[in-house]
Amino acid sequence: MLEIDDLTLAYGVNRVVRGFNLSVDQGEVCALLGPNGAGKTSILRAISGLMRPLAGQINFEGKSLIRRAPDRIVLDGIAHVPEGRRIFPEMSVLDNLLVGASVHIRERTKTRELIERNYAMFPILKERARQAGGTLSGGEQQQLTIARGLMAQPRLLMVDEPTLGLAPAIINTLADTFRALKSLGLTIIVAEQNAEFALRVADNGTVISGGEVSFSGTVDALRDSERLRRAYLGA
Amino acid sequence: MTAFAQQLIYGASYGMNLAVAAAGLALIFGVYRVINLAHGQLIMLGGFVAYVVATQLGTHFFVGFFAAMIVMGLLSIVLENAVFRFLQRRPLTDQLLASLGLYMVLGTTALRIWGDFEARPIAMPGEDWALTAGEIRIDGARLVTIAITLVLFASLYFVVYRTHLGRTMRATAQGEETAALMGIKKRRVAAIVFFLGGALGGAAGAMLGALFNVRPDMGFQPLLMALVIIIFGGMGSIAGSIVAGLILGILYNLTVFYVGSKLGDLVPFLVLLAILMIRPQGLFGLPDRNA
Amino acid sequence: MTLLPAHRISLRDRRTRAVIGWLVLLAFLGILWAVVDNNYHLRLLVGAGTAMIAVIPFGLLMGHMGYLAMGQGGFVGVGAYVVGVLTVQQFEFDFWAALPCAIIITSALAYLLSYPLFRLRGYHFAIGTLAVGQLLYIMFDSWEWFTGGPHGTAGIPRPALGDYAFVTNQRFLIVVLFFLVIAAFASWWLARGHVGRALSAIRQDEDLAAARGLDVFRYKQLVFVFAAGFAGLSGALYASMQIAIDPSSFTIWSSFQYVIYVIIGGSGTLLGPAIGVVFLVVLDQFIQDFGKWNQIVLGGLIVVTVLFFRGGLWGGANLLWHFALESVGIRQIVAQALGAATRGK
Amino acid sequence: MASSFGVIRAGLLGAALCAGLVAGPQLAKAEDTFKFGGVFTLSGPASFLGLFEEAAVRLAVEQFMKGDCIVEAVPPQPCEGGGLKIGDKVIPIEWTAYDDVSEDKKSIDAVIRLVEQDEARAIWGPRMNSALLSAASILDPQGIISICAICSSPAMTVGRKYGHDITDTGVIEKHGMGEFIHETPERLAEHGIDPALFDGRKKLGFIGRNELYTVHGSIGWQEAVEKGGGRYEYQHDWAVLYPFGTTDFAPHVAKLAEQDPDIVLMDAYIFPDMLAIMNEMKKQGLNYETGEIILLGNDVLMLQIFVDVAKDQGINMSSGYVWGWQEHNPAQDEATLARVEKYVPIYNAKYGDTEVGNSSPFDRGAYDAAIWFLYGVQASGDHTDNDKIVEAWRNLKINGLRGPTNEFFTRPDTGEKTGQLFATEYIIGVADEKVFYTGISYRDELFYGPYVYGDKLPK
Repeated sequence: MLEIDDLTLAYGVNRVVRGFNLSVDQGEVCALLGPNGAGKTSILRAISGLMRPLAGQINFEGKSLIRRAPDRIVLDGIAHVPEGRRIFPEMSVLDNLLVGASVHIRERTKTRELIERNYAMFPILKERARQAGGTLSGGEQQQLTIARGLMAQPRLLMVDEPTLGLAPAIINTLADTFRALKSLGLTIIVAEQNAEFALRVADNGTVISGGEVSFSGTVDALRDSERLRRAYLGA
Repeated sequence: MTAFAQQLIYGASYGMNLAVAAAGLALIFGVYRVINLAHGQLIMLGGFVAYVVATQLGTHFFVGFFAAMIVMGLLSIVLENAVFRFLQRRPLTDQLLASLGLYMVLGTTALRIWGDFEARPIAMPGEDWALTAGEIRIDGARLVTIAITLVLFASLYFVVYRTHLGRTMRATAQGEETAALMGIKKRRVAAIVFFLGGALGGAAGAMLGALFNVRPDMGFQPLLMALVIIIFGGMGSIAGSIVAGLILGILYNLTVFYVGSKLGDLVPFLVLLAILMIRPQGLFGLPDRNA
Repeated sequence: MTLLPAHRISLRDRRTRAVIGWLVLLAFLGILWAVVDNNYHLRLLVGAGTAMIAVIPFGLLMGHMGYLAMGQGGFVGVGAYVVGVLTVQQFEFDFWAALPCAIIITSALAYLLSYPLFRLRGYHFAIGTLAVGQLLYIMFDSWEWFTGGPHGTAGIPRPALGDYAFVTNQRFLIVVLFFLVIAAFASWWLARGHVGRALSAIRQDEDLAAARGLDVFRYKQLVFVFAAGFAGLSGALYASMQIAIDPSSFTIWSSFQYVIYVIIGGSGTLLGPAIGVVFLVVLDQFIQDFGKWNQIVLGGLIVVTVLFFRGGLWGGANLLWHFALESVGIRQIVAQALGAATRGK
Repeated sequence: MASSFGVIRAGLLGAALCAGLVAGPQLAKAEDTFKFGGVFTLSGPASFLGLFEEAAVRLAVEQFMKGDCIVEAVPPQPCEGGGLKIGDKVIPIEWTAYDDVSEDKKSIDAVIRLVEQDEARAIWGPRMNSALLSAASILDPQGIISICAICSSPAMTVGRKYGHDITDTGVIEKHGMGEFIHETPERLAEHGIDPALFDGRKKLGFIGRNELYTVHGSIGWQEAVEKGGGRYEYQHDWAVLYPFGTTDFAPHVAKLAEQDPDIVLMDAYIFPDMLAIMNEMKKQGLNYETGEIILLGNDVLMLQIFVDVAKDQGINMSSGYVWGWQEHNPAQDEATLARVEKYVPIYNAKYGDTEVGNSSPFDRGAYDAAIWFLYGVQASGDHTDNDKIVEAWRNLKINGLRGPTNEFFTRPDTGEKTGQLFATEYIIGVADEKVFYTGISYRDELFYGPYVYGDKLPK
């Protein structure tokens, strides 16, 4: 579904990702693992069009995403939930969700259905619908960003550091959410520092360190891997 | 007491006009984070468009008024495309200076086209009647501009807070990159915001021109006052614009009347400094995220 | 303290280029002083030098520190009026006695204003200073008992040393160049070392600088007062140059003028603003031929400079120089030419 | 090697800048010409006051060079073409004018440029009031004649040997109106004005833009009232002076109305300002259409074109309560009319289609003054000696387009000749939407306001 070949990313002359390859199949949950600064976020930004690659190919369902504007990529079916829970703090929860549906806002019934589905999946958002986004708790905000990503009705959902700064109990709920999303047939890429969480929700994992892939394989293989540990400790 | 009340009314009326001028500036700043000094000349050119359409072509005031809004909206889009889009990630000095350059270019062009000696009236509804209550009078024309202002602000409020367009604008203001990830087209939002900002400038120009005649230097004082208003009301706050506009207009009038005719600008600028010291984010603003 | 350590003399080095640029500029002014006998051109030089005295230190505030002040004309006005009032009306001070007063009063005013103003940043600071400039203008215009109001103040003397009176433009230019060298040197001295690093840290990320223990406010205050003091000096010289002053020279537009000098010349350097002054003074002579369109030329120039020449004229010159050095062909041609010239000897 | 680069670069930069600075526009040095320069506001907000003036002075120089002068001098002066007839020689006149872009600073620069680069011996302008003092302090020590035809400040002439103001000052105009409001009922009746016009009127008001012209105007108004001996009340402090850029005049007019004046002098000369003030006055009970107040004004108020523009905006000036003055006698004698008829087509053919526009009393005044000055230079017999020029010019009278025998004014209190060009002021009214001459005029009654500066410029 998503094929990345030999991707190189740079800020100015500073190359943050070198020769990165990734292949994600339909319905799969793929974890990008690596320490802070490994280049995970840059890869997600490149996929969603926020960053232009220096070299390499990104194909989604056979179409190249290179030089495609972010809003077109959303329309193509990729939603990117950015790190740091970037909700729109002064807008209500409902408005946040509606902004997420920008690409098909004219189709009112569809939007309404999506909102109802989100409310069903995240009941707290329904309770807080009229509240300003900035007043939600950390876990609620993370739910909101994921729900907002789902509003675009993506086939591929990319979530950046969902567990950052969340309490363990909330992380558990989040893991349930991911399993629920997977059961709906959604393809997911989750970029995580928290390997434990990633291994719980993902099918396959790719470990990045220093901008390069250091390991790639199934979660089970990953779990036993020395390399994972080394990637973290050695970085 | 009557005199005081009368000054309150005059000040409120002038303040409403200034609020419209400031709202355009505030809107563009709120979403796009640029203070556009050329806005002063959009106000002036708006007055001239209204004059050409309403007076020279002999149409109704409102035809000229809407023409001013549309033409200035379009001109504002042109300025965004030609200049401001290249300055988005640049220091504010560059943005301010570029807009100052535009101010000079537009101002001189208008002066060359229209000269500055003639009086250019625009006939407007309500010119020949007034409400009186005892000693106090409210001119019809001023009432009309107050009504227009209220309609403009209500529409602006509706657009920004009740439509999806407004939602995308607010989203862009609160997180430009995140908004792009929602599929919002940045260029389109910029165009709309600049159109609305320019149109509000044009509307302010048409109203000021109709009340007090159109002239090439008519953009300067409203621009200064609008700068004060957007700081006072909170940068980028629309509700702040109208409240601050009212307060500023009233303060200006009371200063002239009670302190001295030469000192009209004194109290507004003193108040501005005081506000900046006590509450830099303004009456309604959140702390400035950009600076 | 040397301007340039020997090992650093290289044309690829920014500092070498800046020193050469300064020497050229000062030599240029000196040569003009000696060769120009047209009084009008001398007067333009005096005006340019006077403006530079205010602009170079102002460049530290605006370029190095990244704080846009839009009320500098007000400080220049304070300096001018202090000299105007002290030398003319009741007091009849000597110019040399009034000059330090102008500097001290302007600096003191800036010192007091720095407390409220530096609670602000970015646009807020810009508009706060704009308000200060406008309030000062209103003061010049309405305190008739002190400033003469719209009448202004006339008969301000030009300075003298003993019997040598700096009355002609050529003589007055000596005074201006003297203070210009002081302004430039003081700015250079301030911009090097820890103050320069602090300013650059403030420009890049003020919060980070503060978090790392930098006393951000003190540095900002220092530069603000420094710039205002030289603005006062510049105003004092301006008053003496003009003989008569009135409020219209210290409006918002005069404040904008200083900002324009810095940007056109190249902000973030000391030489850039000075070049901006020279360029605009010369340009002004030429665009007078555009008659009524000259404001359009100037406005357009500002827009184009901001859009395309981010370092202003000085930045552009450096860029050209860089390309010239990097381009092998040109280097060879120059080297051959120089070789031929040396052999010729 | 490295330092060679520096030298080359230094040389190139220096040469380029030198070339730039020195190659500024320069005039060829011709030995025997009379160099005459001008500073006018040709662009910017006040350009309407400069365009026609520059046009008229330039026309005067051209006519002088052609030998086709329209104004006559007493005693007669030759106007033979080719320039000034000095002794046996004919000295060409070299005219250079600069635009001050409505900026005081620029106008000073232009004055210096004229003096120091163009070596002008006489300078027309600047008009900008606040630039006058600076200009005076530059010109006077060098003995350069300075002339202004629509200046407003005694600073142009008081205590200045070479300064000449031609008729129009903020102070002196107010003396004209001051004379008018003190007229006896008999004299009013004699000229067809309601004798009760000023009955029961006591308090005077004043409104104008905050600038030197108006400040002086207000001072002159107070002087005129004091001269009248207590019939009216006015204090300079009462003046309502609105700042530049004022858009909404309501609070300023309200302040004026608060003083409850019986007579208001509006000292403004910019149409949009005047119209806004007049509209607002009507609304706020200072109604000059019904006789609530009497509105007095300057020559701009009394332009037919203004009366027409005001009518378009619903203002009726024909009520008999609006009065002003002009220097230009609307009921001219035949000789003057013949000159006007000759002059106007020439002026209109030259400027009518340009932004300068057709002839008005203003350019006629400037033309008069310019021709008069050139006759003065010629009469001196030595165009290089400004003392002689001033002496000769001051003893010359002209029969101009504005009226016969203009001359320099003598202060009644000291008998000393000042640089004020004397021209009679004519009281004008409006009836049936047309301005008309009342037949009342003032001449010796006008005198300088010595109270502004005393006898010298402020030191």
